[in-house]
Amino acid sequence: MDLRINPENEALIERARELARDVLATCADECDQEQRFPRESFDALIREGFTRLTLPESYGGRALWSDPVCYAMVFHELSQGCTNTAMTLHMHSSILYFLLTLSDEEQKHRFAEAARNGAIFGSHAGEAASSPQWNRTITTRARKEGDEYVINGQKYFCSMAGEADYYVLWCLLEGVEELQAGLRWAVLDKNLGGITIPSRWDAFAMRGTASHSLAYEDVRVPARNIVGTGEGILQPDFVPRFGLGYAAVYLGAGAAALDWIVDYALKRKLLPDNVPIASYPAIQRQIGEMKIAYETALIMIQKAAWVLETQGAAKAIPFINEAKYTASEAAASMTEKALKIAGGPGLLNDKPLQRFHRDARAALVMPPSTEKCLQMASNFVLSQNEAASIF
Amino acid sequence: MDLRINPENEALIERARELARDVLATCADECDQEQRFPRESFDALIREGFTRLTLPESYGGRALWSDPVCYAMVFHELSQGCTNTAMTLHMHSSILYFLLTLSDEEQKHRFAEAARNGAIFGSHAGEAASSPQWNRTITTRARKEGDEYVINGQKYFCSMAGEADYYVLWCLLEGVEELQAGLRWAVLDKNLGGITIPSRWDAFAMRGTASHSLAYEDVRVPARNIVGTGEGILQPDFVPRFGLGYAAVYLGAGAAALDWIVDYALKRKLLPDNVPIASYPAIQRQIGEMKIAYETALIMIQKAAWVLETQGAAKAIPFINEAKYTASEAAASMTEKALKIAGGPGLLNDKPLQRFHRDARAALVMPPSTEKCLQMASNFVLSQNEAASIF
Amino acid sequence: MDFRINPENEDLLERAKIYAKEILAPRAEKIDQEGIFPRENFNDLAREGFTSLTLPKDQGGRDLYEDTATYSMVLYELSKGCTNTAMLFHMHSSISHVITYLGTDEQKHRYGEIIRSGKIIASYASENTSSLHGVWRMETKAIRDGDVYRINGRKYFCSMAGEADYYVLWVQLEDEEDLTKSLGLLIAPSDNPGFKIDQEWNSFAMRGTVSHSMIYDDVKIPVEDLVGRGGDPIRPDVLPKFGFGYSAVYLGAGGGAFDWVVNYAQTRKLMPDNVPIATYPAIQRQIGEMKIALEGAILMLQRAGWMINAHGADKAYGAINEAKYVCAEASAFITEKALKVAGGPGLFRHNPLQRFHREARAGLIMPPNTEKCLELTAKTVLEGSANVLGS
Amino acid sequence: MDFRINPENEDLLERAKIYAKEILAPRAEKIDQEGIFPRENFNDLAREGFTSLTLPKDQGGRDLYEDTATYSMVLYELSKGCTNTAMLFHMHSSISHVITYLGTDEQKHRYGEIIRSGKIIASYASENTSSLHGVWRMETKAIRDGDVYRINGRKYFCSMAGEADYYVLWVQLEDEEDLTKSLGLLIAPSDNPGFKIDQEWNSFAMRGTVSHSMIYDDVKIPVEDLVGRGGDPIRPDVLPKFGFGYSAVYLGAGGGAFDWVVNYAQTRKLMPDNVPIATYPAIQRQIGEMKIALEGAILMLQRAGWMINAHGADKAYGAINEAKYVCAEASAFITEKALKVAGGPGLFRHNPLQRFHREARAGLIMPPNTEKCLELTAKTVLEGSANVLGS
Repeated sequence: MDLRINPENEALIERARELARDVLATCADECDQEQRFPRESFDALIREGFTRLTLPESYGGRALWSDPVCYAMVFHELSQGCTNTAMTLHMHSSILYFLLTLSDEEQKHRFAEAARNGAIFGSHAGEAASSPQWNRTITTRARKEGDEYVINGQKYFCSMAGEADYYVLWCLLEGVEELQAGLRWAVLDKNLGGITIPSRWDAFAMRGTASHSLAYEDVRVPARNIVGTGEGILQPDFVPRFGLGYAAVYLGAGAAALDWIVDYALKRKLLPDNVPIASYPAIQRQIGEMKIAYETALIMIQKAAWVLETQGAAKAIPFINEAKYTASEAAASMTEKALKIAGGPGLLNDKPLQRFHRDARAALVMPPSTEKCLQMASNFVLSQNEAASIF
Repeated sequence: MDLRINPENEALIERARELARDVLATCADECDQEQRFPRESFDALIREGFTRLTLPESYGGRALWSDPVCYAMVFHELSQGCTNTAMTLHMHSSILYFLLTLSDEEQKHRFAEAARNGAIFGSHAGEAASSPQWNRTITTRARKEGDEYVINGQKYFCSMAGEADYYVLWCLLEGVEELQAGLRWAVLDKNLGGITIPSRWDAFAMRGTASHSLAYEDVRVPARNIVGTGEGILQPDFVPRFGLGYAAVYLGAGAAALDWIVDYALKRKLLPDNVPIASYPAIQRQIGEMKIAYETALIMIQKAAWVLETQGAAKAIPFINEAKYTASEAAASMTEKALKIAGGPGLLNDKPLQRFHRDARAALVMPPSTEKCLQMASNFVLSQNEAASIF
Repeated sequence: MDFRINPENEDLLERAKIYAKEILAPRAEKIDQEGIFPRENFNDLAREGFTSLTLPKDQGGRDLYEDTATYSMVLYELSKGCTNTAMLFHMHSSISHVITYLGTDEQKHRYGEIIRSGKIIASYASENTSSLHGVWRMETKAIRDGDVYRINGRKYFCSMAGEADYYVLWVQLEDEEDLTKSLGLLIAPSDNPGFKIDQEWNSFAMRGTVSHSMIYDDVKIPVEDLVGRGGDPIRPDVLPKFGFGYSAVYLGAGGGAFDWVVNYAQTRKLMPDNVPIATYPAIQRQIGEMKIALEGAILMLQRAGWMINAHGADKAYGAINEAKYVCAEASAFITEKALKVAGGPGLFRHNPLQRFHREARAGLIMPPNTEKCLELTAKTVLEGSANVLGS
Repeated sequence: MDFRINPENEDLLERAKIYAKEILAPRAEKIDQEGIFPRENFNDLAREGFTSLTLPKDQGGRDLYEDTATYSMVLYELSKGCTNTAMLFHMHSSISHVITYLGTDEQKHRYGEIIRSGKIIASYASENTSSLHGVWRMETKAIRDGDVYRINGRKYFCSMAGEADYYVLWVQLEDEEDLTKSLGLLIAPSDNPGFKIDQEWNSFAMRGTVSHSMIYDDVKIPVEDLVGRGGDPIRPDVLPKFGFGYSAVYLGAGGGAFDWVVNYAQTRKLMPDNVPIATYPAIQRQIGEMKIALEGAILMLQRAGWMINAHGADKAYGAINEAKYVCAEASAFITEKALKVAGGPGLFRHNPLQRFHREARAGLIMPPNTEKCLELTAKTVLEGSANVLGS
């Protein structure tokens, strides 16, 4: 057993921590309040090479998904500055990695070059919600016409809608029902005709992710921008990587709340005691609970990442699922406790605590939700079916 | 709104409290450790008239089920002395009330006289466990032969098996499948031939209830000891009364733990502080949680009892169900907290705390179980079916 | 025992339900999002006579504080429509009551007329927060200068600041440090030139209460506007009544969320199942938990309300604290569960669920907070009573 | 990062699983019910060489404290068979390690031989309990008298009292109050005539540890049986190791309950459904919760174990406390859930479930208890570190 972080990437985690503190955190509240995409944070991340983290080294990247523990830690650090930035960068980074995995040579060069030039890729898979007992269905269709495909459909919870340079769309070839056969990715320039935003993301959590709905009506995309095969896209490697990142990002809201409240508890004094509230046993008890919840969630994320690296995605799914559950519940309980400790001042919008608290609520419901996680954890135990799918 | 207890029966509650403290509590630990029926407590209760509480006044009783709030409070008080005594007396008292309700005149006189002479009646309904989605099935059969009935079947969790003077058995007339048509009570002298105990109650909770399994093989009972009709027995009045008593009795384990730990916290001093641990904020916090859980459960029991009295059993079912859930969870959490506060000494068998803790575990699983209560509470809300049956 | 709402005031509960649904709910989103003071709601309630309910009957009121259980349920029902309006209503109504309870005949007459004319008397304000273990402190002093008191000081969380027609000032009279002799309650028109808003209320919860910080800059108030004598407002028979209403208001957030999510569960269908999610056992289990928590909290609320009238506010102090704890925790629990059941759509800003969720967080924090309630409850158990001044 | 058990010790884990199942589990019920010391189990483990595992390799051991993560998993696996035996095994093994770590060459040789011969060195004992906020105290003194120490005092919770072959004595050397200079650890054969059992251990949990109270009545021990120097046993690099193993032992109760209930759910069918209750969603949800809690606790355990070796026990102190909290709470949570899932049958004394449930309660209480763990964890967050002596 050796729980040290891979030293090669330690500096990257440290740099993420600095950027989170010095750049992301400085505009996070404003983006949240104004419900806008954290463009200035992204610009900084592009300059720092953080939008190229998951490109293969031969394409000018850091191949960071080859070290999932560090990947998770980098996004966990970023998220403590701004959950919105970390979440959307995670979507970009993961889909870029998948594109480079499944593309042909020409496509690889083209997408990698775009990324090197600062392009942002959004990953849009969300269809109308389906029952927890069922796998997802895909109703967005791609019809071939000459050397173009014509896309029709509607997607929900599309992060960076209107903000990413390219939308990577999960769609089915027309006339095929089986995902295995007909699933494709369409890589769409966001300015293509026929793309509209029928309803905007107006939520009380994760407000800066621009997760609007997107409607595609006869959107024409060149055939060379269609990527992958159904089997390739459905390989068990992809969806778990999204889940691991969610866990790392959402736990960031909890970690930020812990940092904030520790600082607060050390400084805040109530009359007439004139000692910091950190010295009250009832406060200590709650900070103790927060810290332990945090450490437990963090080690579960790291374990899941390690299983992903060493034993592959199929084996890692149950661990990622458990990590997502634990991280979400930890973030929710940590932010709730912090709010209780802070009292009235914690409610004020000029302090970030209420933002951490709200963002942690998205952790509970965003897929895989708490309920889905419990069901999957149970299925795994009761059936010993190690390859339980989370797609 | 008027939350005062009916003053007529206040003295009865007070007497129950005294008996619990002066008699029941003095042998409760011994009965628990030796896993034996609290005979000496019952003898005292017989002398005090507590086995006649639910007989109609015209038969020499107090007709206490006409005031369910006081009924619940009397059993709640008794249970703080000895949960086993309170639980088994509740079974006796309820079935005696039902017998006097459904019997013909001759039977009424006979059963009432037996009760006045100190006879104890056990109520045995438990069949093999059935799925939470289904109503109970009855496989015990009564076949008529001349002026006798021949009983065959097996019952589980039969409280006071081998201890009660009469077993009141829920059985189906042979050849009838519908409970509505064929359900009867057979009132069996415990010494009748053919009654055996195939497996003994050897549990870690409620050890003094003698809840053995009972097997009936060609047990012959005179026809005059067959009581009721299917419709009468299934009237919605009966089963809810059992449930209300369970809630009151189980909450007694929690109340006893609270009393014990308050006394302990006021006396126990740790070196080098030399002040009672009651002065530590972390202890106070937990005692506060216990007290509030207790009051909430108590008022829910009282509300349910009041609905039973004023609006009838059908309306009362959801309230009783919610009271059972709240009382069980309160008893479980109160005893767990008390154990944590007491530390090592609380584990010792010469102190009653560990007994309260174990008995509270039965609260969680004995019918209606926590899960069943949640399901019923939900069904009530989602369907607005006010007459949801708990049988 | 009788759990019924007093028949003479039953009509108020029915009317509160109707007003909540028809008047308050439709405006609640705008009030919350834009931080608007709910003046329009108040005017409508005034037109219905609701804002005079706590005046004496001979003053055109219903003397509703003589039936505090019903009063609390009126607050609860209004709050299910709009928590902010319910809070304003409570603040105004409890001052009306205190004038009735402590005021001179002249004051009763004069302020009664003001209240009946639809004016708002509200706005309590806090001093610098004092320690959990500390007692009440008051740095703002009123110094007698001929026919007026001259008042200087700074106050925090001044609800309704800049919006109420009359402000209520809690001050220390002269230089007497013992607040049980010197704490005075003064009423002044809000256009007094000495009132200055110091810092804007921009909060994530209870935004419509516009609880700005304020400075009293040589405010001059005629001596005849002192209500009661020094120390009266914090007498044990007076002070607890102010706090009690908060519990009802905050529980309303939980009640609103519960109603919303029950309706959601009954109507929401997920593909490809063609049945409401109310049929899923995992959803049912959670609805059951919410329902039982809500019922327990309502009963604890009514019990405390009844005790205020049956035994006096001083004797009811323990029950009031217990109700505050149970209501705040239940509301937080229910709104969190409801978010989980609703999934992604629950995060949307146009759904009232996330509003109820945020308002419930203020309930956890507003005094007495969770920790304080537990401490006070423990003291009633351990020491037999707790001081209403919180020491 | 590498979460694998060190390959060189993997065999131990496999063997521990086999021994737990084949040797320990069949005898666990009798040990628990009759409060029997598990001598027979120890002898069998000794025959397999397990009781020498923490001796140095050149002494016939495996130096297993050099791989504390594996050591903790060995404890965990043994405890799933019999918690009492695992506790004995840990006490014996950690003394073996301390002799190796602090002893002279002569002691290592002499005690090494004793240990290899299958003798038990165990029995720690507590002083009068000290306050949560107090530091370690020691009233039992060893006074040098020529070639021996003479020891008088009274000790509580002396595990293995009357049964171990050698006792371990924690005493204050001479009259030096500063325990960091004077706390001495002595080893003496249990047949020393000065040892007297003062009060019998009759507990509801951990009954096989026979933790009687004892009197040291002028016990004389040769000076060469002092291990290390005054203060050594509570050095920050030594003391935390004793406590760490408890976490693993108590988590084993949760692990045992989990395995039992999974098997139960997979096989138990309720009438009239003809499917295992594992198919009910409400059961699945709870199994999911248990599984995730167990995984988190195991990881926190392994993390603390790894830190002891990678950074030293003093640096690992925070992680050890966090592991204790998570393991104790997880074990309590899992055993309670398991009882609920099992229903009535879980209460039966011949089912191991109720035994695991009781053992887990000792886990909540044994030092450092829940409150102490939270306090210490808070101090590492708030002050950067916590003193291993608990102040």
